[in-house]
Formats: sequence, structure tokens, C-alpha cells
Amino acid sequence: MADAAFKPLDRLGIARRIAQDIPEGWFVNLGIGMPTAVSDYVPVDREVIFHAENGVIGIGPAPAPEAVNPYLVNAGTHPITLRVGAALVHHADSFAIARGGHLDLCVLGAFQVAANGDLANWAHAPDEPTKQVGGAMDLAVGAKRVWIAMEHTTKHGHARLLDQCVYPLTAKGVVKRVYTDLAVLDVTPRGFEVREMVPGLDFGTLQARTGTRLHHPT
Amino acid sequence: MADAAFKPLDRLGIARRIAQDIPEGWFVNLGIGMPTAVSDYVPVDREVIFHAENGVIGIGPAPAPEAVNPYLVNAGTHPITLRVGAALVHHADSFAIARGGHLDLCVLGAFQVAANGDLANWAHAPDEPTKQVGGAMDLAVGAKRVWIAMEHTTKHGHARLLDQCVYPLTAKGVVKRVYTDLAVLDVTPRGFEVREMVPGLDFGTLQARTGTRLHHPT
Amino acid sequence: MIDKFVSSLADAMAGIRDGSTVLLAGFGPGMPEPLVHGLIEQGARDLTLVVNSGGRGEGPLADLLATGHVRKLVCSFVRGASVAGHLHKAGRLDVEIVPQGTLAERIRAAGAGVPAFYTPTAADTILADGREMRTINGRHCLLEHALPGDVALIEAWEADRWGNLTHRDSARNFNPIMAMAAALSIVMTRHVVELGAIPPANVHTPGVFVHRVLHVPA
Amino acid sequence: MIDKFVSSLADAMAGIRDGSTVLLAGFGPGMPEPLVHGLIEQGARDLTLVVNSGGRGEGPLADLLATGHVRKLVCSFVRGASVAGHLHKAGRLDVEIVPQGTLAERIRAAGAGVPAFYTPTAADTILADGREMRTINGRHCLLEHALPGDVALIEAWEADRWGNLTHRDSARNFNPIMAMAAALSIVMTRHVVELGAIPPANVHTPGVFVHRVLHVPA
Repeated sequence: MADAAFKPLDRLGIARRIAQDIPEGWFVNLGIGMPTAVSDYVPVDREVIFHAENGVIGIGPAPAPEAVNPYLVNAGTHPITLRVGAALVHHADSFAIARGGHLDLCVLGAFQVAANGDLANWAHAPDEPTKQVGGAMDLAVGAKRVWIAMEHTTKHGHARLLDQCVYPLTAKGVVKRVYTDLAVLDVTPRGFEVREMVPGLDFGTLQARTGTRLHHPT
Repeated sequence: MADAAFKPLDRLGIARRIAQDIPEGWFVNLGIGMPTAVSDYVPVDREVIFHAENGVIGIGPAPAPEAVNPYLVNAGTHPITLRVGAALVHHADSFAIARGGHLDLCVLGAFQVAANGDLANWAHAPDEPTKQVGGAMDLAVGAKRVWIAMEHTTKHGHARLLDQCVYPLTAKGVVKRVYTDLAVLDVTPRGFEVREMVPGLDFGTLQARTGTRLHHPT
Repeated sequence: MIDKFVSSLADAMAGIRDGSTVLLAGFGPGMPEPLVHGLIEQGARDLTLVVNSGGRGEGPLADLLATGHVRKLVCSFVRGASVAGHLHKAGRLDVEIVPQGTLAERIRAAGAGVPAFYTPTAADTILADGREMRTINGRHCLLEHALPGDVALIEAWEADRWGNLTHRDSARNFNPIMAMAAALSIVMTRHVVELGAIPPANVHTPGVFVHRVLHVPA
Repeated sequence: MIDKFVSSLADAMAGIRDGSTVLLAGFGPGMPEPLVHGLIEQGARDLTLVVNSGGRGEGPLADLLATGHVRKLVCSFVRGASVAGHLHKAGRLDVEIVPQGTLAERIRAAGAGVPAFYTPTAADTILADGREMRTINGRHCLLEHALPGDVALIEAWEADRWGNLTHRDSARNFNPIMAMAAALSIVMTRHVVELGAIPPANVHTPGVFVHRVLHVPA
């Protein structure tokens, strides 16, 4: 599959790309892992308000090691700071924000995304002993938009964008857009539309790495 | 029905009698009207914490006229003060206290109470244009105990303690004790037991003013 | 820079459509009276108004009802001697009586993404006639649906430009939960404060629930 | 005089029965670690433990699980490489995975007297297999029941003798709602303050939800 003509984004590159599309004033929840890095690429003077499941509204930059406050963490339990204007609430109120449709955007990682917007991001099999649901099902169902940050294929080269998810679902029909190391794709009534590809990548190569039919934007 | 041998309690007398039975440490909601006066008869050094539906936990004495804070009222929208140690919450949290079983006691007024503990205190007929439900149904169902403060009969001499309520119910089977101008009565599996009568009143006279069979305590 | 302040009452009320459901906070204090008059001036008709009580013979609520712009009133009680009571008797105002705790919980549910819940409040009363019931843990319960608003009219003591609010004393009441429950939350605040002036742990209504703020000095 | 302070860990944990459901707060910070060790020493068995996550290979939660006193774990995720994960794989620990927002909402429901509610979270996933569904406003929803505790283990930053609490920064998380949801709420606080030192408007967990408080200086 190697192709010298294009260079996939690295993980931070995907995060940076997503950050470009978040306008000022949005309330945004970032999933654990790659999505968390998105906030690093939003300029401080663009006021985007980041929410964490554990009741933080208005996450600031990570603290310097000597300034860590052990009472203040994000959903990954990593130390954070508060932005001026932040608010703190309890867990039920925090999920009221997520489940009540108050988040403009949630960026999640994924194992698989289907052409109808189905999302699988918590288990590889129904009987998997590690059950990492966390808050993903709540966020996926509750946010106004769900964007996905993911590698376009598995490390073994298997497609992650599919006609149907094989892994257990997180939620049905919720994904609006997918940002991968190769492309930005919108979920539309006819399936994935390719909005953007990394420089040098051609549509046929992208299609070959995808498990469902891709469409050019109308 | 006049009987020189006994003297019914007046409304404040009923409130005073109820106050005697409230131990330190209880969380108590007092309904509008006669029940509200109960707090005036609890000595300040007996720490009873009064709750109001509008989010006040720890109501203090009424303010002097010149000290009224227009932002601070009880469930009857009368000016109040806060006791040292008070807390303020919003309406849903306040009713979570009432509905979640956190109040040791709610004292309500009533039109009628039945021998099985049914309570009617909000309407005289299903189609009454004045519909004064307020928070009574929530409090009646949610408090650990419901005590009633009421006149033993209507001003026309009709019984209010009955085999069955005639007026629309507030809640079924919730009343534990009734304090009237004539007696204190417990609701038990066999009906009302007379716990106490005003001095000079005899059981037969009380029975004659009651619409259901009264019992001596076992 | 996020700035939710608007500079006039007309701007605050702009765009409210005929047929809207309007959540109006307040329980004694906490009602944003200038916004009620703003709604009258704005002129939207055929409104459903959700408010704790139907009000009295005069006051902002009476003024609003007297316009005839409210088709339906959802509240916990209506006084016979009030504009609401008279309109209802005359067949010119639909009234849905909801127990006060159920009202608060239905509003909070709308904000929290809970489409429906069960409650024992009002089970076995005439308010349950024809309604869906279910016995849970041996208790009769009623099914209640979330009560979302198109608009909420909110009163605050302090507000910053992100819409973080505090409410003074018992003026908090329905304000935080109604702000949660509406697509468009319009706030009047007595004081404008700098972003960050409200300690994050003591924000009563986070800005995520607030869309417009009008400064109305006392 | 109300005084909820206890003078020893043993007094704090006294009376917890075999078979209890224990709500354990914390999400990173906010877990009352000394109380977890107190529970181990107290020795109650056959517990159902409700906590955000199953923890790791070490730490207070791992210590508790390693005693074998926990029969069932209710949480939003379990890591494969953890004491919980190993016990579960070995068939020695039942695990009920609940999406984190549903978990918070079920706990809050227990505290608020809501016996059950519907939510779209986890509908159309394997967590819904065999469960009661209902379509509300066109969305598939799951029926979820309240999750009450016999005991809650709570961490606070400040406490007064009535049990009014503040929680520091994101250590608030599950603490206020678990305190609401338990018959016996046991608090450890870092600081003891005079009654009235916490402003009424800024109490995070009102004393009505708190039964015992142990001072554990940092």
C-alpha cells in the first residue's frame, strides 16, 4: 500500500486539522486519546469552551509540572487548568450538558464507522473482558455533532470505514464527519462524501483503503 | 355541639402542639397556612432544619419589617431569614429533597383525611376552577412522615376525618398523624387511634365529631 | 470573543415565534419582569407558558395573560381570583396543572436529555386520570414527559460575557433548570461582572445554558 | 445541637451490613481513600460496589476488590489489566457496565425519588439486549432504574457540623449525587469549618444528604 506520492497525517496532524474547523463559541467535548490533543491547536484568542465529563466547563492548557493541582483533572484523569470563565459542576449536571444536547461538538476516537453514521469505539467483541464504555455512549447520543478522529485503516491495513460496523456499536447513526490520517469525510444520506484528501492522495487509492463506497461531494 | 367542659385549641395552639413533637435534627417542610406557624414554637436551641420548596434549607425567623430581603422568601412567598448553616438550591434540587425521601417530616393542612391515611387538601371538586396543587402532592408522597394540622370539623360542623375522602385526593395512604383543635390521632392499620385529647374532652364527644370509627390506643 | 450581552430589550426578545413554549422562571423573586413586558411588546402569540403559578390579578404575569397571547398555561396552581383563573373559567385559556415537583423535574429532564420518567407523585389522584401508570417497587407511578421550552426567560443577579450566572438567595428557584431546558435562554441580570469574577465552583447557571443576556440595573 | 462529626474511622464505618450496596465517589480526585480502607477493615461482605471505573492494578479500589468482599461491580468501564478485570475474567466478580452518564443519572434519580427513566443512551447497542425499550419522539430509548445505595462513601474539602459540604475543583464529580442517593452517607473531609462558614449559596452538598463526617486532614 505504500505510496511515495502522499504523506498521511500523524496523530497530532489529525488533531490540528480538526481544530481548524471549530469556530469560536462552541462548547466541545474531546474524547480520550487523539481527540484530547485538538485543544492544543485552537488558538487561545479563539474562544472555544472545552467540557469534560467530570464536571469541568472551560478547560485551559495543561499545567507546568510544578503547578499541577491534584484536584483538577480531565476525563482522562490528566492534570488540567481552568480557563478564566470556567464553571465546575457535579457528574449528573455534567452529563446533563452532554446528554441534553448542549454540546455543539464531541470529538471521539473510533474503531469503526459505518456509512450510515454508526459508531463502534468501545469493544472488539461482545464478550471482551475489557469493557471501556465510559461516557462515549452518552456523548455520542447527546452532542449536536459527533466528529471522529481516527486512522483510516488498522495497523494491519484493514478498513475502519465500512458499510456496517462489525464491532459492538456505541451508537447508531450519530457520526457527522470523520477526520483520518488520509482524508476528511462527511456522513451523508448516500454514505461517505470525501471532503478533503491529503496532498498527493488520489480518490482511487483512498477508496482502496475504505470498506464502503466513497462519493465525491455533490 | 357546644361543650363548656373543654376548650378547643386555636390555630396557633395546634401549631404549638405539633412543635412539641419535632425532635432536634429533623429536616421538616411546613405547608402554607397553619403549618407555617409550627416553626415559631420550636425553640432556637433545638436545631430543627426547615425546608421550603423554593430551595431554602434552614429557614430562620421572620425578619423585622425594616430588614426584609425581597430576594428571600418561603413557599408562601413571605419574607424569611436564613439560619446559620443554611443552604440554597434550585427548584429541582429542592424537590429532589422532598421527593427523594430526605425530609423527616412534612406538616400539611388538609380538607379531609381518611382512616387509611388518604389525604385531600387541594380541591373540593374535580372541576373546581381554582386548582391549588402546588407542591403538596410531591411532599405528601415523598416525605418520610406526613402530619396534618387541621380543624377537627368544618366551620359548618361536618367531619373531616372520614372513612373515605370525598374531595379529590392529594395522595393515598400517606398521613401518619393528625393534629386537630381537639385531639392528636395516629393513622394505624385499623384506623385512627386517639393519642391525646384536649383537657375535658371525652372520647364519645370526639367520636361524634368524627366521620369514621375512632380507636383507643392499644 | 464570546459576548452574549445584548444592548436592548428588543434585541433580547428578537425572533420569538408564534406558537412558542415559553418557560418563565420565578417564585416570588426570580421572575424577570422586564422580560415579560418585553415578550408582550415583542408580540408573539399562541404561546404555551410554563410558570410555577398562574399569578394574581395584577403584575407582569397578569399583564401577559391579559394580552390573550397565551393559549395554554402549564403551572402548579391557579388562583380563582386571578387573570388566569378568570380566563380559564371563561374558556379562553387552557390550563394544565402539574404538581410543583413534577413540574421542576420535567423541566430539568428536558435540560438533561431525559425524555420521560416515572414518579409516584399524583398517582392515584384525578391528575392521573387516563394517564399511563406503572407499578415500580410496589409503588404506583405516573409516566411524565420532559417539558422543554423554545424560550426561557431567566433572572440573574450577576452575569459575565460567557453567560455564567449567579442567582441571589431564593431567587434561584426555577432559573437554572429553565435555562437548561430551553433552546433560547434569555437572561436579565442585575449586575455585569468580568469573566472570571464568579468563582468556577460557585457558578449557579453555567454559560452553556445561556444565549442572550440583558443588563437591567436594579 | 446537631453534630455529624465522628471521631474515628471505625465509628464512621460502623454498622455497614453484609450485602450492602456501596456508592463510592471519585473520578481521579474525589475518592475518599481512607474510607475505602475503613470499609476493608470493617469487613462487610457480599457487597455491590457502584463506582465510575473498576480501577487499576493497585490503589484503594484494587485493595477493596482483592479482599473478595465485593460480589458485584457496577461501573462505566473495567480495564483488562486491573484487579477488577482479573477477578471478572476468573468468574469471581459480576460486572454490570453502565454508560457513565446513565450511571450518574441513575444515581441522581435514586436521590431525587425518580424510580425509573428513559434514555436514548445505549439504545441499539448490546447493552440494550433483552432490555425494555420504548420509542419516544421518534428516538429509541432504554428504561433505566434508579440506583440507590445503602451506603455512600464521600470526599469533601470542607464540612460543617450539619454536614454541609464543599468539594474542591473536579473532586466534586460523583460526590454530591452519591450523597443524595444513599441511606447512609459517610463523608471524609479535609477541613472542618464553623457552621455558617460556607456561604448558603455556595454549598455543594447540603447537609440533608449527609449522615456522618470524619475529619481526615491532608
